[in-house]
Amino acid sequence: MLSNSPALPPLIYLLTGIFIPLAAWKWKKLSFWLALGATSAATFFSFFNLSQALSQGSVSYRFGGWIPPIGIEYVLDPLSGFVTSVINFIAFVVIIYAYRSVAQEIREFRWTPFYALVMLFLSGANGIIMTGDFFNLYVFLEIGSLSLYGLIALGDKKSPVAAFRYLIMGTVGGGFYLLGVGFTYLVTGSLNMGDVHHILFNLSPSPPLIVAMTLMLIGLGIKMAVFPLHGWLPDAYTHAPSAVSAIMAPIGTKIGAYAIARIFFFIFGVKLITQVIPVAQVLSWLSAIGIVYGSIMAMAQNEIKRMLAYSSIAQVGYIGLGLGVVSPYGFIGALLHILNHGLMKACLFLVAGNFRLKLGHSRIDRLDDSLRQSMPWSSAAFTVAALAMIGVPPTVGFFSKWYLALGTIETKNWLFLAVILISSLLNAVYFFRVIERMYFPSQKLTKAGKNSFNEPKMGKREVSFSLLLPTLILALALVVVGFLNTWIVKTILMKALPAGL
Amino acid sequence: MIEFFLGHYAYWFVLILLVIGLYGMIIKHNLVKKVIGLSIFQVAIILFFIASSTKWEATVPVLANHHEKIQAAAYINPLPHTLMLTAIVVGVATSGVSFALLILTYRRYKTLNETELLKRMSEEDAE
Amino acid sequence: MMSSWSTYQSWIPLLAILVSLAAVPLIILSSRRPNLREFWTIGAGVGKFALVFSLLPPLFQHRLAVLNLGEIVTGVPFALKADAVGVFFALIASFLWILTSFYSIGYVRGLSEHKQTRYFAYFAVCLSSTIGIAFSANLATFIIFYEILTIATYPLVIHKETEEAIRAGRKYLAYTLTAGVFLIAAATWTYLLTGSLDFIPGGLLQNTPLASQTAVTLFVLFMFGVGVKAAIMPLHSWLPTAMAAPTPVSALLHAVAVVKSGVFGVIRVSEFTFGPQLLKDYHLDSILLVGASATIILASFLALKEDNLKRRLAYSTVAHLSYIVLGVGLVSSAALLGGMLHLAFHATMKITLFFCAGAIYVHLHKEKVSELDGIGQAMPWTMGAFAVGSLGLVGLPPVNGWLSKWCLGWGSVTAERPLFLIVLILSGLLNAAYFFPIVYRAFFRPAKEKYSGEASPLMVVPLVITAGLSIFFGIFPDVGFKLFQLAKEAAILLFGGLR
Amino acid sequence: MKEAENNPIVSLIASIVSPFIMLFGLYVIFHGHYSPGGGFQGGTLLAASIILIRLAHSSHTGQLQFPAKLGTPLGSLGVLIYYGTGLAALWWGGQFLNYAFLPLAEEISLRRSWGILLVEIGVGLAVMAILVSIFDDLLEEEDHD
Repeated sequence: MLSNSPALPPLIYLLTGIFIPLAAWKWKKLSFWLALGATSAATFFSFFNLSQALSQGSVSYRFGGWIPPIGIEYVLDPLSGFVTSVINFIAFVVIIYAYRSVAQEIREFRWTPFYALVMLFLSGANGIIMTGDFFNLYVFLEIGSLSLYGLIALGDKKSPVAAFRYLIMGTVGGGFYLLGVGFTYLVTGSLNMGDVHHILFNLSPSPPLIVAMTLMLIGLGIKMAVFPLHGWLPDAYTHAPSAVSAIMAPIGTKIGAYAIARIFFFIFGVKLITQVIPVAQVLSWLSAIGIVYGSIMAMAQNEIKRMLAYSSIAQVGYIGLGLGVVSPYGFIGALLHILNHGLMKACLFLVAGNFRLKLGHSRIDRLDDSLRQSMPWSSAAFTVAALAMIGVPPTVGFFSKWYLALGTIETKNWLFLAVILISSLLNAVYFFRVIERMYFPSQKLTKAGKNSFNEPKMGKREVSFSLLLPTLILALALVVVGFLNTWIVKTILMKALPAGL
Repeated sequence: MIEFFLGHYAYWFVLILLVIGLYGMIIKHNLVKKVIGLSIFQVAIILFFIASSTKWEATVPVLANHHEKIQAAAYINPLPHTLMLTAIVVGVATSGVSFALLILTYRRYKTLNETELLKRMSEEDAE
Repeated sequence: MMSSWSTYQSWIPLLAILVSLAAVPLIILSSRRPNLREFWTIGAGVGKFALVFSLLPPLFQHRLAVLNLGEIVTGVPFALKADAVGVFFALIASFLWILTSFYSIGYVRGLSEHKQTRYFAYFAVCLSSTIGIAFSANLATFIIFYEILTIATYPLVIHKETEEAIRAGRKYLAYTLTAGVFLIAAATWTYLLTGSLDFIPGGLLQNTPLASQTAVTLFVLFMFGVGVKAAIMPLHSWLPTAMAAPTPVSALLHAVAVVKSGVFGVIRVSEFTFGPQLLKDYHLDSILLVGASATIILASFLALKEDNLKRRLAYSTVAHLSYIVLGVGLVSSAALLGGMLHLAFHATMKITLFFCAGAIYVHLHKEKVSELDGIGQAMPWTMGAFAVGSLGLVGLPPVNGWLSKWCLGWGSVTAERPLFLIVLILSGLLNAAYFFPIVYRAFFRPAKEKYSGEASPLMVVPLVITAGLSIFFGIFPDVGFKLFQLAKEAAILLFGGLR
Repeated sequence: MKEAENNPIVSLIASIVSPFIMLFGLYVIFHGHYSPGGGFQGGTLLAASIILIRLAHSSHTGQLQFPAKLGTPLGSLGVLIYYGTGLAALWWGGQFLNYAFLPLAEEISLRRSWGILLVEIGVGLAVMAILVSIFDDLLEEEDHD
């Protein structure tokens, strides 16, 4: 049974995803517990996988017993083990949060679809990460995306429109990726990633290959929300239910980033993407623009979730930039940021969800300093996560910044260094805007005497424990992972570097 | 040069279809027409794969009797076909989800025209 | 000479950092019982000082306490080292914290400030990170504490929560966070150049071949990083604005802990990362010297025209911080000795002045220089202490300021740069010009209204103590903390002798 | 959906054709593992036959034939059959979906053949149920919002 562990996380999610509608035929509450069980089991197995990959090196799992390149292969190596562990852990924490949040935000007859879709989404995400087959990746991409469209549409009144917009862009992205796969297949005659890598090694680059790489970059770039392809993201994040935003923001774009890292750095190879076709340069420039654009747009927002959405565009840019500079430190920084940003954004979206549940809104201009009294823990979690976003040690953000800075200096990309560092200042601008609102009395209100009415007692309106627990776990993780970063980098990420860096 | 174009005529048709699909998605204001554009786009990709698998003087890859010796050149490549079977299913699912979303949208805003929809959404914001 | 130094493992530096951090939860938990809460603060202060003090005897036997706690980022350990410079700084900060704590109690209770718990808690965090800065053995550790200090000071700056305070907080963050970013860029670059970030006497970079442009760029990056907290012009303007903070905060943090951390950073970067030789080779010293001299003169003029007492003191702080930078920039052992002494002595003097300003504010609610007529009769102790501090900053014996200035002047002569002696003298005159009128007003102008007595003893006693210390150190610089000897050790360590 | 006037010709033809389509669908499913065909195609045909009845007759008749609320559970069940086959292979010591490990027959090739048939049945069921329920959902008049 344990020899099957590489395939288990996606399979567990798939099973739960299809079992939930059957089980919930009679017992509605069961869907939550099934989802919780599935995420915890998947988290366990992905950690187990990670330790396997670290001790034994890369493991290949053959579906149906067919030998690759004929059959579909799952590849477990430190990189895929790391990313699955990250997303399953975050999913596990967010699912705890979903219990109450979904009960309050989503109408009862949609609870079962919610959990089923989350499971399918996670199955897609895990599948994308584990698979070693180009077409299989497409299928999982679509499984994940289609469930995500459904999940987004569970949100507020505008959510179907946001979901529809995402659907159009996402499907075009998937289509471009599929076309890219087609061209790769024309060139190499294989769909197995490892096989393609070996075949390409002996092939001189040809126009179809260039077309294939371009199409794949566009397709996956849409999923990752790289700068000019990010249009779907702000609306989708804003209008989705809190739990969905919190699960989509840390996982959704990261799997796009992972797919880009996997396909371009491991399969096409570093030499091809730097010397033959400037994929890496394009990625890094777009990411740099995206960082600045996302940060500036985030400053202009008046709604926390929307602000976080634009901030996500910027943060995904960090990952793209780290990959694009093509240096070991940059790559490590990008991978570490997948973990770090996942934790930060999940935490921030959970807090935004807490605000929505308790205050009925998450608009910055309507927050006031009563929050520090009424929701002390949520506010504190927000502050910790905001500090992490700014990159204050000892939270995780500092270390992302550190490795990314090392990466850019290593390759003498001074402009990118400036972009990364300036962006952390821009982060400070828009996060401190919220923190000021949350902690300090608004002068206008005080003057008008509005603020003087009875201040709520400490923690009086704090959300219930099952909402608070995941928020605090993530906030704590931001600091703990900060202290563990060297360990993570040394034991995991150093082994996950592609050849040729 | 002309040979190159004529020799790949199927791909040019695919390209035209792709562009039509993208055009529909970008230009059309009616959301249903966008979905139609999306479907055309997906069909173009499917056709691309199918076109890539064809050969002259080859037949469907069904073996009447698996004891005879297999001549790979005599059959067209079955792999793209099976892949496209999956892609078709994905396409169906996408259309299903998109229509469901459109129905939800229509119920809430009573329109499927993009400009009108945006107008109503911003009116709602203003309230 | 360097071989005569040995190291030993010790947890004391870490404990010294953690003791005030450990007090934070206690302070928060006892928020409803002010006496208990303040007991924790003072207890932590005394404990911290005792721990730092216990590092002194081994240090004089040339034994360094070091602690290595695994890597904080790859290739760089989280390491603490209590060397002469670090202990020197830590001694001052932790000792003055005790006095400031007493003073704070008087201050916040006198004004019945809101959110006193938050105030004391963040104060403790600030002190922890200051000691961390002092004991950091490499740049990465240094940056971590430096950034924590940045963030922990913010709630203190905006403590009043008025529009002005919040704006000051924004300005403060804008300056210091930007500085942090420069520091990270510089540190990562250094790491890639050398593969290490350790503070090494003589300079980490001294054996690395550097292009002249690289060296200058790197140094400028570093100076932007540490120069903001050191308030070198043109990076100083957050400091006067930050005077919106409560006076004890201004006194300890904006005259001692935070700004001195910046100056301390200048010392660490110049002497331990680049090293004296590199400073000379690439003419980096002139960057420091020009910046410092310009700051000294300009800030003094700005102080001259400032009517708000605390802001005047702030500009004076800006000027005096650059004395220390000047001491570093002169690249001579005597000048460094002078700079380090000034780091300590300016602290005792300036904290006295701030304490006085705070006492006047709490007791009489006066903030402006022009309102101080005749208060000397009502508050003789306070204004007496003020006079002592002023004398010291001008550089007149027997207050300790003269000693550090003397060493600085000596250093500028031995470094064959007598021009800076003139800067020092001119600045002394300007100091007199902006401090003596205050003393004159207080004692020799008739009072405009009737004042009643002294401020609360909780405030007066600390300020008298600091004033007394200023005189005491001026006469016996080596008694008690052996400050002079410590600074001498540091100078000898870095330059191989005192000349 | 508005009840259209029932055109007797349409409903009659539909009633006659529908069973044949269904039969053909079943044929395609059951031949899928060794000749062209399979679960997707067969399932689509099954769904077509059901949808034909829904279009041609009153929705009441359609519901009698295949209640809308059965859609999701049947779909899940179909995927579960597929999944269960894979899981069974895993249980008997092979990889997921490795039919050679299913104890259905002696000969390996027969085992594979049976395994694929099981999978195709599952897929056919799922595709049919899902397509019909997409159709039902799109026509659903009740506004839940």
